Amino acid sequence: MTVSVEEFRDDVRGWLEGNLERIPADVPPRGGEAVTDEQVAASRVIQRRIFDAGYAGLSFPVEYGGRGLGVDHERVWREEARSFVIPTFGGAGSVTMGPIARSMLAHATPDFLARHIPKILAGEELWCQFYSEPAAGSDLAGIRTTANRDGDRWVLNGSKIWSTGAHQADFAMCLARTDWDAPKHRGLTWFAVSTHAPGVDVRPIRQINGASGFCESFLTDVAITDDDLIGEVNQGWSVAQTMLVYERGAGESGAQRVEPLELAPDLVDLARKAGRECDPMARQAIARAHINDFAQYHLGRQIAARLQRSDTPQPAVAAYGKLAAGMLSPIRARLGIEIGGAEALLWPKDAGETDTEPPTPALNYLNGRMVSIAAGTNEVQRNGLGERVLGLPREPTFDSTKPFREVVRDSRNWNGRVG
Amino acid sequence: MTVSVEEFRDDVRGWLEGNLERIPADVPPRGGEAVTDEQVAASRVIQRRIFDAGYAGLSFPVEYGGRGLGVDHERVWREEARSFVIPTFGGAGSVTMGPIARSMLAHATPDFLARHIPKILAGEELWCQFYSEPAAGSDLAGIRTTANRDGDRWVLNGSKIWSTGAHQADFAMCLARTDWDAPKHRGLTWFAVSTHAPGVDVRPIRQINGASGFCESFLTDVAITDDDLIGEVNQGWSVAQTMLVYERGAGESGAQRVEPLELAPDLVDLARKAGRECDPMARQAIARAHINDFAQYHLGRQIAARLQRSDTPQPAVAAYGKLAAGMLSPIRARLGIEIGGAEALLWPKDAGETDTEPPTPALNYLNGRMVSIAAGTNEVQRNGLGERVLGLPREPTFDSTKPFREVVRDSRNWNGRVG
Amino acid sequence: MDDAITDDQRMLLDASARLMADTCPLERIREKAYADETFAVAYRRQAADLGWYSMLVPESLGGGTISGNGVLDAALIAYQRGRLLQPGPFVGTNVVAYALAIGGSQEHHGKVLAALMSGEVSASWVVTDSPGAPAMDGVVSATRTAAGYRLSGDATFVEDPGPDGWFLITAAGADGPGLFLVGRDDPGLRVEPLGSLDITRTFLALHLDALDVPESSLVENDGSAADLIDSLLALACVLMTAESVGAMDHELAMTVQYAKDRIAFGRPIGSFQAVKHSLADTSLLLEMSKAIARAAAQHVGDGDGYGPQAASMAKAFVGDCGIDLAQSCFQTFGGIGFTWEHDQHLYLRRLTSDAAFFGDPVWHREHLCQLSGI
Amino acid sequence: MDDAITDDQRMLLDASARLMADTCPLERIREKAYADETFAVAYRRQAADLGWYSMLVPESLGGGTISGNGVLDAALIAYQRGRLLQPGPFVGTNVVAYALAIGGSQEHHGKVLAALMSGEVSASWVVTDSPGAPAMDGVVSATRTAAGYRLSGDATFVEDPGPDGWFLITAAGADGPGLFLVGRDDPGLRVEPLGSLDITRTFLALHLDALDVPESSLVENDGSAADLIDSLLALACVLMTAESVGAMDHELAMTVQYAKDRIAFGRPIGSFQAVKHSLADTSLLLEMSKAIARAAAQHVGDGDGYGPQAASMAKAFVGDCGIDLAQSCFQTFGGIGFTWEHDQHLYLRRLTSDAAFFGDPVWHREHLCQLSGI
Repeated sequence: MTVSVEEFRDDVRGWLEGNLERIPADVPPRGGEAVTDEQVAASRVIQRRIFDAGYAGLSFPVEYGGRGLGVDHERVWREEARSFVIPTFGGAGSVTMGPIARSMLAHATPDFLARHIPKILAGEELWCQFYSEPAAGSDLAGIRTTANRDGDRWVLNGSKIWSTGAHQADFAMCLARTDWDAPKHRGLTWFAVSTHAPGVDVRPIRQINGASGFCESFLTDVAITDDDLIGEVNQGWSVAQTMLVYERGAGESGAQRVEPLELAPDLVDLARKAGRECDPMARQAIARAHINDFAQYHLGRQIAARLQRSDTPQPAVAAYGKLAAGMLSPIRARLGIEIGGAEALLWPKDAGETDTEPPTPALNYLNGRMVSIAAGTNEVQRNGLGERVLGLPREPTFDSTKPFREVVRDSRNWNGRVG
Repeated sequence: MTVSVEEFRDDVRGWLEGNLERIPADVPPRGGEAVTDEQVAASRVIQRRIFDAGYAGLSFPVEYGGRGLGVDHERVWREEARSFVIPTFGGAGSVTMGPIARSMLAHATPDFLARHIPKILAGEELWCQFYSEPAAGSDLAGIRTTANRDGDRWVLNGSKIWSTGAHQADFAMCLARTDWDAPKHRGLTWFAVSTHAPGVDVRPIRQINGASGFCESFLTDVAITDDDLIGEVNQGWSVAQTMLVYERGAGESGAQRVEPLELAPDLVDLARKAGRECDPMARQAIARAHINDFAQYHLGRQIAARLQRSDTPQPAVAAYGKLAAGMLSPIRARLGIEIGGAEALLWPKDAGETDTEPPTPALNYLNGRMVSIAAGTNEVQRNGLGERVLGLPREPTFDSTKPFREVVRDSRNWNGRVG
Repeated sequence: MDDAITDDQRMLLDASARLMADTCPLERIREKAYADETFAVAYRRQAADLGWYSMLVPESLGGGTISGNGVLDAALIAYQRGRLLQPGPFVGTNVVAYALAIGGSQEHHGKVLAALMSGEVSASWVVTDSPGAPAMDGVVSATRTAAGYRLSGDATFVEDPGPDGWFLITAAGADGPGLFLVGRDDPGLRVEPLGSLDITRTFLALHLDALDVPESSLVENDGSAADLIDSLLALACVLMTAESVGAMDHELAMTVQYAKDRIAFGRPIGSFQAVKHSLADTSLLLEMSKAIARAAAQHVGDGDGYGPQAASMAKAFVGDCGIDLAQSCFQTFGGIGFTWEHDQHLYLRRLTSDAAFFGDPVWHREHLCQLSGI
Repeated sequence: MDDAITDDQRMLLDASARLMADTCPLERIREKAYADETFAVAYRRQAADLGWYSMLVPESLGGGTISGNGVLDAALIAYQRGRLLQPGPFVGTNVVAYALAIGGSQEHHGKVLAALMSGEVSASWVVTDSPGAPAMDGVVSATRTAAGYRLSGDATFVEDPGPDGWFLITAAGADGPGLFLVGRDDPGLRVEPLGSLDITRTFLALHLDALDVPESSLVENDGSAADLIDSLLALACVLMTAESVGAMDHELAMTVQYAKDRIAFGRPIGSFQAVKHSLADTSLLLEMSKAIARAAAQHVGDGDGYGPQAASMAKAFVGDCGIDLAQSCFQTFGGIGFTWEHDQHLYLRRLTSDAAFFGDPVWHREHLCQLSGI
């Protein structure tokens, strides 16, 4: 039973008006992804209400509690819900609804999905990724966390880092090496792990901006079963490929969700505060920022459309959106600092700000490289674009065919001489 | 017998005043390296006069017709001679006096030097390099021109490209492969070849700016002897290392020879013509260009001083100067176009300019990448700096140990998989 | 840029591509074949048959779009043109045709617009003073005379419409700017051929020394010329930008192919990260340029009020990216790119000139600020 | 930057480096140890013994250089300080010491200059208004009163000299700018502590609401304050630039080491061209920064008339390069660089702040044009 986009808009409007609160006009939108535990708890309540009304998981299958609608309906919801108080689960929320839920849908068993997806949509289960490791950052497949078979159980050991919102998550989707004698990409497997299970120790990381949106986790003899498998044993890399597409926001990552028409309002505001709105250099900088925003938004739209027209996941094409964000985010942050000058670098202490929690332009500046590094550095995106989109000849690889055990050993004796 | 710098300055002044003509005040200095055959002929006469008076080859050994003085004396000569009509042999002149003569001094036999250096200093012999090849550009050691032993002769076959001023040169210093079964760098040898020898065909290349300062040459069964060897057989790569230092102008390449104190006069002039000298953006561009010029000059001075303090040739350190020039030259050329606008992109046809010979800003723009590419691209410089100055781990090499014959074969089947 | 288009648009583009490849490939551009008027007219007539000069003209005047958004249709043609650096004022002709359709008299429609649409003649919009900024208030001055107007002043960066061509001249009058249609062969007009970095187009300077033109040469005389000029600039920017994006697309493709074929150090150079990453970045610039060019065409064509902003944004963004791309491709080609015989310099020259034509990126960024009310 | 120096200069730098490593390494910076006045005074006294605050003061007043070029000597110390992001207004103290030596009264010499040179107290030069440009004509206003002057206005980007410290305030009077020496503890002065991106220094805003100062607070009262202010700016720029270059040097060294040690894809990451070439480019920025910083110190120290230009050039160049370098090193560190515990953010913060302190690159480029007469 499909509902037209316009009909749907009317439904949404009516329901929102009657069931959610409007955002008070005087609350400024706040950057950053960190949310408090109280916010998470309150959000679970609102999410439940949305779920019960049938507006959660609009594009998720009906059998798992979703509505089975398309991206147009999702956009309508976003547009209409913008001025209402909707759930904010912070980073964990985006990760749960994006890469995690999407790759589960593609790879997990129906039984697994029936157990978890409805609870995710209802706000009962918040997830995080146990993916990156201290020694496996850009080298995503260089996972050293190990899952050993022990009777009918698996036993996990290792450490994970950069798990967004793990301290507020209920479960983690965890990548582990299940075969050290296979080549690197062929010995990996994904598991669901409760963050409250014995042997799981989750610690927030203090970031350079003073916030703690990410965690480091230590896994010591954590026991799980085959029911917790997501995808098949040793096929973890193909799950990761799906995940990657959604990590990169299907081409829209980092870009604004609504066409940016107003000239970089944050920077215009900053220029006014700095008395520079008539300064030709500041005006150039403002225009540059807005033009980049606009171009990035439309790149995202074009890439998303291209991905939608294609049948198979194309993480390499999605890399355009990721790389654009990774290139432009630090530029925009720096333009802010340059436009603002002392206005951005210094701030009144009595406004309740501390050294470690600076106001927006400085905060953006410190966070500017986040998208250039996290979830695949700019360099990794460039390799992918070069090889898989432009079809350029491969980089020589030293870790693709031999057992991963040997890769680790040989990397310590690098001399570069091949022939 | 040393002469103090100040005493020397007096000598030079007196001699210049009495023997060379002053440059008429209304002749603007002209960019580009191309000189006419007539200019070359006239320059030979002046050079002879300078040689006879003892001012040629100031830093060359006395036994080969030089003066055995230092760089300070050379600087004095440059400063004093600036306003006089001195020889202009174009590109071939710089190459002859720089990389060619310097690497001969370091590697050729005394007999060879006695035969050639005095003639070089006297303006009788103009040289060029037969070095780059169509298939050996950045990959300088990838030489395919072959010298085969034939009795007591060597027979050369192959083709060379980008030989500066070869059409006006008397001799070429030619790199050839003398052993195809040795690793790439160990089978190369340098020879002196007369450009008028049978089998040598030199053709000017038409460049994108319409000029023809470089040549392509074809060598067909060109016969030479052991007397023409420069350095030892199969030791050509160590000669090339010396040459490279002087190719890069001992750190000063591309930078101005005198400290640039005046604010980018060419760009100020262009901005005035374009009515933009009060335009804040144009002023920023002008200042940027001048600051870069100034920084580049002082980098050159620092690098040159560092090289002088060192005992061994350090082509890797000299790469700083080359890379700076390669980075800044296109930027400066583009600033010119941006400052000038239509003033730089368009010009009156009746001023005798044709499409293929544009005025200075456009000419500079077309030539802007010359130093970014010629004599080692920016990329090659970065590799050198990264590995030999910063000490970073080597790039994997596929052409360093196996016979060059196999390198050529294997390159056609690249798949990148090593381990 | 032609990623998601209708079947009709695809047919138009394919036919246009065939026309260009057959009639005016790069060898013809190098020979300046278009300077020969017989060649030029024949080429334009074939192009006109495909609708190249009709997309911005309403059906009632003999024009018509393919998709309903004539600006997007024209931009797609411009994009194809750019790929092979096609000569002639396609942008100018379309912009002037639009101006005449909107603001011209019946005489203009009958005498000039029809000839533009049929490819008989070309036209250029004259709006640029030295050093190259659009003079939206008028590039020359217009004063009232008994029989019409007297135009005085100089203009530059005018693409040559060729014999019998037309200029639409933006002039500053007492009550604001106006647009005047003047024949290239008007004896009172001094037309000065210019040398140019871009050797794929032919540019002129115009010198108007008290040129008397009749009342009838005025286009859009109901006082709203300033709005029309804003629209013309937006159109010119969208079409110029689309041409640049086409040139960028073709040049990058040539460069990627070279990086696959060229061997150094025992490997194809495209296997080196230095080359691969540079090409990936360049490819991103291209994709963003396509996206913004298309978005601008859409906004301008939709007439949703955001056209002027979007067009200036696209012009500024693509202006910079075009030069970045050409410079970066040049670096990848290395030495071979310095030879006259190699095509890269034709693209470098064109893209560099395109960036300044109808206003350089700096001008458009400032213009954007003004349009946005700061 | 300390490539070719005299043996005496080498000894000074080595002793300074030891002092900093022993007394105030990065862990102390993170703890804000310098905010403790006991720590600060002890640190400054040891530094003063090495001559940190005496290089710009003539021997007749108790100062003295190491090499004959006191500006170069002070710049070399600044360079060493920058490597470990040392706290405290070294630049301000030296600049104010110079101003007092040149233009101060005997009372200034006895009461303040001696205390600055001995490390007893620090000083800051107050010349910056919001949003951060040097106000060469005066950042506050000065009007004559019966007993002296009345100063009014606000200033920002003032490094905190700590208790008992001094401000040299640039004020606009009826006859041009003047310089006034005011104690940090003057009860009429409102001193506002600021939060700052740079957490290695402490910055203040000053609010002067009709602050009455005695005649004796005026420094350089013979009417040539404008020239002196030009000199102070040149000195401040040279010393700030040298501090930045030191920070750049140290940060790049950390990054290169990381690129050698960190393994990914079975190789050290420094073996990838993407990382290697970025570091090579960054290393070039550093070498050029060293060269221009040294050249500026030389020109300013030689007093050859080119000092103000050279200083503004160095400030502009190194300002941009410092941020470029920090950003590029951050990218090489990747994830680890986001952690509070890693040192890279301290360098990023400091270099970003340095770029704007005493005028950002845009301001100095415009200033250069003005100094050059266009």
